[in-house]
Amino acid sequence: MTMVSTPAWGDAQVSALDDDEVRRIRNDFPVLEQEINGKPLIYLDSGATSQNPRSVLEAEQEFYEQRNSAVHRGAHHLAVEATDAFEDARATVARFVGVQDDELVWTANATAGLNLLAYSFSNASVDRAAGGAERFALKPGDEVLVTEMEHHANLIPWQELCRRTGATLKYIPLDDAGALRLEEAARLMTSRTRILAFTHTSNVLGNINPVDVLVRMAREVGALVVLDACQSAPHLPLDFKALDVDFAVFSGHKMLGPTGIGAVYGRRELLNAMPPFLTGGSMITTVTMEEARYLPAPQRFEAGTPPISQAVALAAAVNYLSETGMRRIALREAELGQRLVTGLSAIDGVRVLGPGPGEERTGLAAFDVAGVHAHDVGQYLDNLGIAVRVGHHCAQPLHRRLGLSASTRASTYLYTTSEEVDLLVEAVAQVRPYFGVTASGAAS
Amino acid sequence: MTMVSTPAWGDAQVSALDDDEVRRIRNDFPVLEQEINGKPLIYLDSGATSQNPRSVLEAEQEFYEQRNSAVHRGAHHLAVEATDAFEDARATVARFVGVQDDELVWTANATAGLNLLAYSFSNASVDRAAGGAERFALKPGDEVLVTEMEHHANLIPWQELCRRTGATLKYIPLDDAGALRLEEAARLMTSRTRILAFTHTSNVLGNINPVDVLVRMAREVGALVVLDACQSAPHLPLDFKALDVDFAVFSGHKMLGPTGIGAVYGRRELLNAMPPFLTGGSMITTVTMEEARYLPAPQRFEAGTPPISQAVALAAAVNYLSETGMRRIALREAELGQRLVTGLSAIDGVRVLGPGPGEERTGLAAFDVAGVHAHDVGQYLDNLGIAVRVGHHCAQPLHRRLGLSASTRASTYLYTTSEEVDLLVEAVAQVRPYFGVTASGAAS
Amino acid sequence: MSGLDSLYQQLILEHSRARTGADLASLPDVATGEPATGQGLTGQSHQLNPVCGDEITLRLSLGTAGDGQAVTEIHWDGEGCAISMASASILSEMAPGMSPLSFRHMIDHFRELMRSRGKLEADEELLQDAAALAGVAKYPARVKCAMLAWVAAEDALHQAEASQTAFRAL
Amino acid sequence: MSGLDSLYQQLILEHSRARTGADLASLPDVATGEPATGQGLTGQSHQLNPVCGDEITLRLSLGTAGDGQAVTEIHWDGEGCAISMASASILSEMAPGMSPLSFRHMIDHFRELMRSRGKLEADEELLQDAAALAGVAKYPARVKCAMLAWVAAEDALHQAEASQTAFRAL
Ligand SMILES: Cc1ncc(COP(=O)(O)O)c(C=O)c1O
Ligand SMILES: Cc1ncc(COP(=O)(O)O)c(C=O)c1O
Ligand code: FES
Ligand code: FES
Repeated sequence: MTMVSTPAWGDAQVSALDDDEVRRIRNDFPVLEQEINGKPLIYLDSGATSQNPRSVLEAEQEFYEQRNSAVHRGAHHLAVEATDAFEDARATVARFVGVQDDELVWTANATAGLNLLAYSFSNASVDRAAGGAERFALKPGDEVLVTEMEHHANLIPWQELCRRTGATLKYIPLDDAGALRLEEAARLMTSRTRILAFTHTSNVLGNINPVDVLVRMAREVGALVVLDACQSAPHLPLDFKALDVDFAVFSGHKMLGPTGIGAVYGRRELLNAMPPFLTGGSMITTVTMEEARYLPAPQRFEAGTPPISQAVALAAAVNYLSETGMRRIALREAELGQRLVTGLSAIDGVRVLGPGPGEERTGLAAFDVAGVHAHDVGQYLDNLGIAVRVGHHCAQPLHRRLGLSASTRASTYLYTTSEEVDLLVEAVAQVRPYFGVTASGAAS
Repeated sequence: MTMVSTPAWGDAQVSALDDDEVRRIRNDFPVLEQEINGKPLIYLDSGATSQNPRSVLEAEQEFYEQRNSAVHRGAHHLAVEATDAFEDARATVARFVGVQDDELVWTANATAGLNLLAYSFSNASVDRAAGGAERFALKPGDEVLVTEMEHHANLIPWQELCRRTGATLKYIPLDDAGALRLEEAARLMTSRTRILAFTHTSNVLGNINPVDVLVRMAREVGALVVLDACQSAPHLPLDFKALDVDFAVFSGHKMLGPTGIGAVYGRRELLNAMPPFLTGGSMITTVTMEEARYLPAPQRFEAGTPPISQAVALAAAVNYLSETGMRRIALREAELGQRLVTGLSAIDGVRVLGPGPGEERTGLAAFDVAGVHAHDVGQYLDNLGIAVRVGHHCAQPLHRRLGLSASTRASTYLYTTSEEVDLLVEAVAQVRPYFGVTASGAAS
Repeated sequence: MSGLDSLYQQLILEHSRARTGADLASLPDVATGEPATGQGLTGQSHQLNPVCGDEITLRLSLGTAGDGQAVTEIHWDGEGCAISMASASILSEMAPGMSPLSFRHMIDHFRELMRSRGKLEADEELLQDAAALAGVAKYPARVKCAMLAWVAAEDALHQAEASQTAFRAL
Repeated sequence: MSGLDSLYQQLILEHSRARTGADLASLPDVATGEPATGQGLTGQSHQLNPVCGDEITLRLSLGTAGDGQAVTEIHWDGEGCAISMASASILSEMAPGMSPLSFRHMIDHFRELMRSRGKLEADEELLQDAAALAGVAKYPARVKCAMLAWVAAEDALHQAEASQTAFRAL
């Protein structure tokens, strides 16, 4: 395991955000000023959805008040301004993840992005093989490879794709600590493997998967690589070109942006060879009652009125992140992640999932409290104003693998203070006593 | 043709909004205060996207500043509040169109809604027949019936569904005036017809299709009825139950709401029998590495993080519409529609598409200016601060049927004044002289 | 009592650990609805809480009591939070001896109470120990927890009665 | 000149109606690239403006002029707005006699000008009548209109040259 002292994206020149800066950052987030049950809100659920700085809310408001219009299809003034704002937003977000403008497709969320890929491949398998889409077609004997730690969004679309095409879904299993068993990955990656889809960082374990190793394996067998960057795009400096993946998806609401928007990155030549997914207006060249011809990417995949104001707001969000500095954010969160795992692991009866203290992890930690159900843990914390997530976090197979059905997850972001982490740890230490569970894990 | 004096949704008790009220309403719409080229903006492109009243922007802002959180999956305070706001929004919008809460599925836009239906039927055709989804499965010999006036969003998804399943796409043709040829509809509707999909009101013609007649025909042959309500939900009082359709779709951004949200109505028993479309988190009960089991509707169709703040904002939008009164809005727009068609038809060389003066029409009118390309018409109008839409309006087959490749469309809404319509008409009268086209249609 | 303490009353925490009736897994399988000799009818129901994925399987037996029928026993198997476990335990303790009519009546009241968002008062006479669950109503996200066993019991009762009708119809 | 009048200059409106070279439909088909006896080479291109759906088909002929080659004629067929029609007409009028090099040079400058959002000045010597289209640059939605014929001509030139190479290689 990589030790936290040398994270892959680290840089000697850059230091982590410090608590003073974080306190200044917090002033930009109106929602954090709130009290819950008379106690200041401690928001530790950014892994589910992040909060929005004022600049993001203002960008959206400004758009609606000054240039709201449909895009691409209009010649009038507002339409031109809206189109400019929309395409500038695409360029901004594309730059943020190191890709070209026309390689970034807007979707409703990351889930829709993964479905876009799976359905496009599915369509290629039905009747598009003529149009250069053969390379995406799946048939019985072909395999799609995922991992046992995937979020349902990066699992079920592939299950369904396999059902529709007769291909087989395989998965890279985890060891007891929740890490990918890379020797198994090597064994599973064969000439039958057509697609490898995996998450960059798990939304439960907080680990960082070895993208380079997995991409190399996939390249050797000629498989397409799909990266679920939902939990990395908000938290780590990213460059999809440098990571050398074929596709990647992420969601706006997890990276200071609004709900209702996500994105798919795809290598240009791939996107333009893939059959469309959603069809309708704004993605065609010519339509007769009999058939339609389609525009190149990104329009090819953006049927209907897109999430215009959401794109504008998401651009404001990534500008906020860039100005703060993704490396500094990542270093800061690595520190908070260590603080979490160290503090929580020290509590009697608490088991933190994923990497242990000193091992590389992101700024989140999911844990089990022996003898207390996760929903009761969450309820106890909520009473103290601490917002955490409880449940399977859309990763049932992962929890099953670790012998659990649910866990409690605390996830940080650039606005999280060290004191908040400490208050969480203190509170968790009170949970078992409150519910009358003895140190041994049995009920008292 | 129905005469405008007795619109189907008319009501002796209720009067149209008048100009004074419209002027008051305009104060609620910040974007309308703008000037374009030193002239007050005249926004006649609401058919593409509508503007937002302050209450809608505030609802969204308030949500982000006070209770932004992921929904359904969280036990903490903010999550509970966000879930409440989100589900209350669903109830509000469901009531607005006369359906039950669990019969309304959120989508990214109307296009995504129509694709949801087409792909769910497509999935039913592949391998779901076992699970009670037989009734949605299509096979060679089956037919899907649309009309020649459909928006691409209600045409291409059905073309693609037919390609995937081997079914045949048929269409109800139009007469030279652009009206549905109902005698042809009767002939085309046979026991092979499995789905009838048509638009309530055309986004180009401004006509209102006879839903009752078409539904009756479809019921006789046992076809499912899909209504594209994109242009009716914003402008007419609607009750999908009373219209007796099986499914209907609409988009938020055309009805004072934000982009990034639309909805599908489906009868409960149908939605719950249909296979899912998008898969991922929040729509499952149990997931293993091998397979997933799905929740009932609406969750079954809402994979991933939904458009939460957009739903809240859309609820504020329909509240604004309800408070103003949908009947009054519809009556007002019928008046504006008449004013448009009467004024424009009187101009030499201008041909209005769809119903003529005195015939029932909504508040929009698309027209052709002989000898001047629609984009030049639009440019001329834009110079005067008048925002109209030019092009095929995502209805290429309709334009082709009428012998055109493009048209210019002026579309009104509850904030449009009579003077704005008059200014448009005056301006259009200047177009041919400006471009040096003589009365006969030839260049001078 | 703080908000949290009114949710997790001492009685609830105790039941969540003691779990009366949580012995279904150790009982022999019963062919549902088949009336054993001289014995009552049995219905079984499996319910899932979609919010958390927790499940319960509950078996309810119906026997004769005086002129009419009465619930004789409830056994269940399940995992879940303190609220759901306590709720199943309390219900299993209370149900035996109740007529189907009053059992349903109690479930209806409980459901109404749970959905009231704290606006209804618990009928303590009717609900007895289950009145301790009244605090849940103020936590909408936890209402399904409290209801889980009750929905299962309602369904199991229905199954038991249906099998009876089926049996009579033979 | 008002914004609109600088977009629709008199010269443009005239060209949009006169349409020099808009006679392709009435010409006989040419097997693209096959050099007619003693004549030059021909390339043809079809371009679509995705914004509006308007299309143009343009044929360009290349002949010898002095030591080198020169565009000899341009014919086209298409429907579109005044900008696109005028642009095709002006180009057809200007192109004959230009060497491939200077023709490309002119197209490059025109493209740069169009994309400049009004920030570049037109090189009037280079663009001649086409400088009248400079106003389009301030209307991003119309830039594709002005470019349509030029993109087609660039592609047609490329086709013509490619066919020449192919012919020589025979
Ligand atoms: C009749 C009709 N159907 C469908 C649509 C598609 O709506 P959206 O682009 O919001 O998906 C529109 C709007 O453009 C429309 O007018
Ligand atoms: C790793 C991962 N993948 C996918 C998703 C799905 O994202 P969304 O719900 O925004 O579509 C999430 C977030 O829930 C996630 O954490
Ligand atoms: S959290 Fe699962 S039943 Fe309460
Ligand atoms: S509008 Fe079509 S080319 Fe100008």
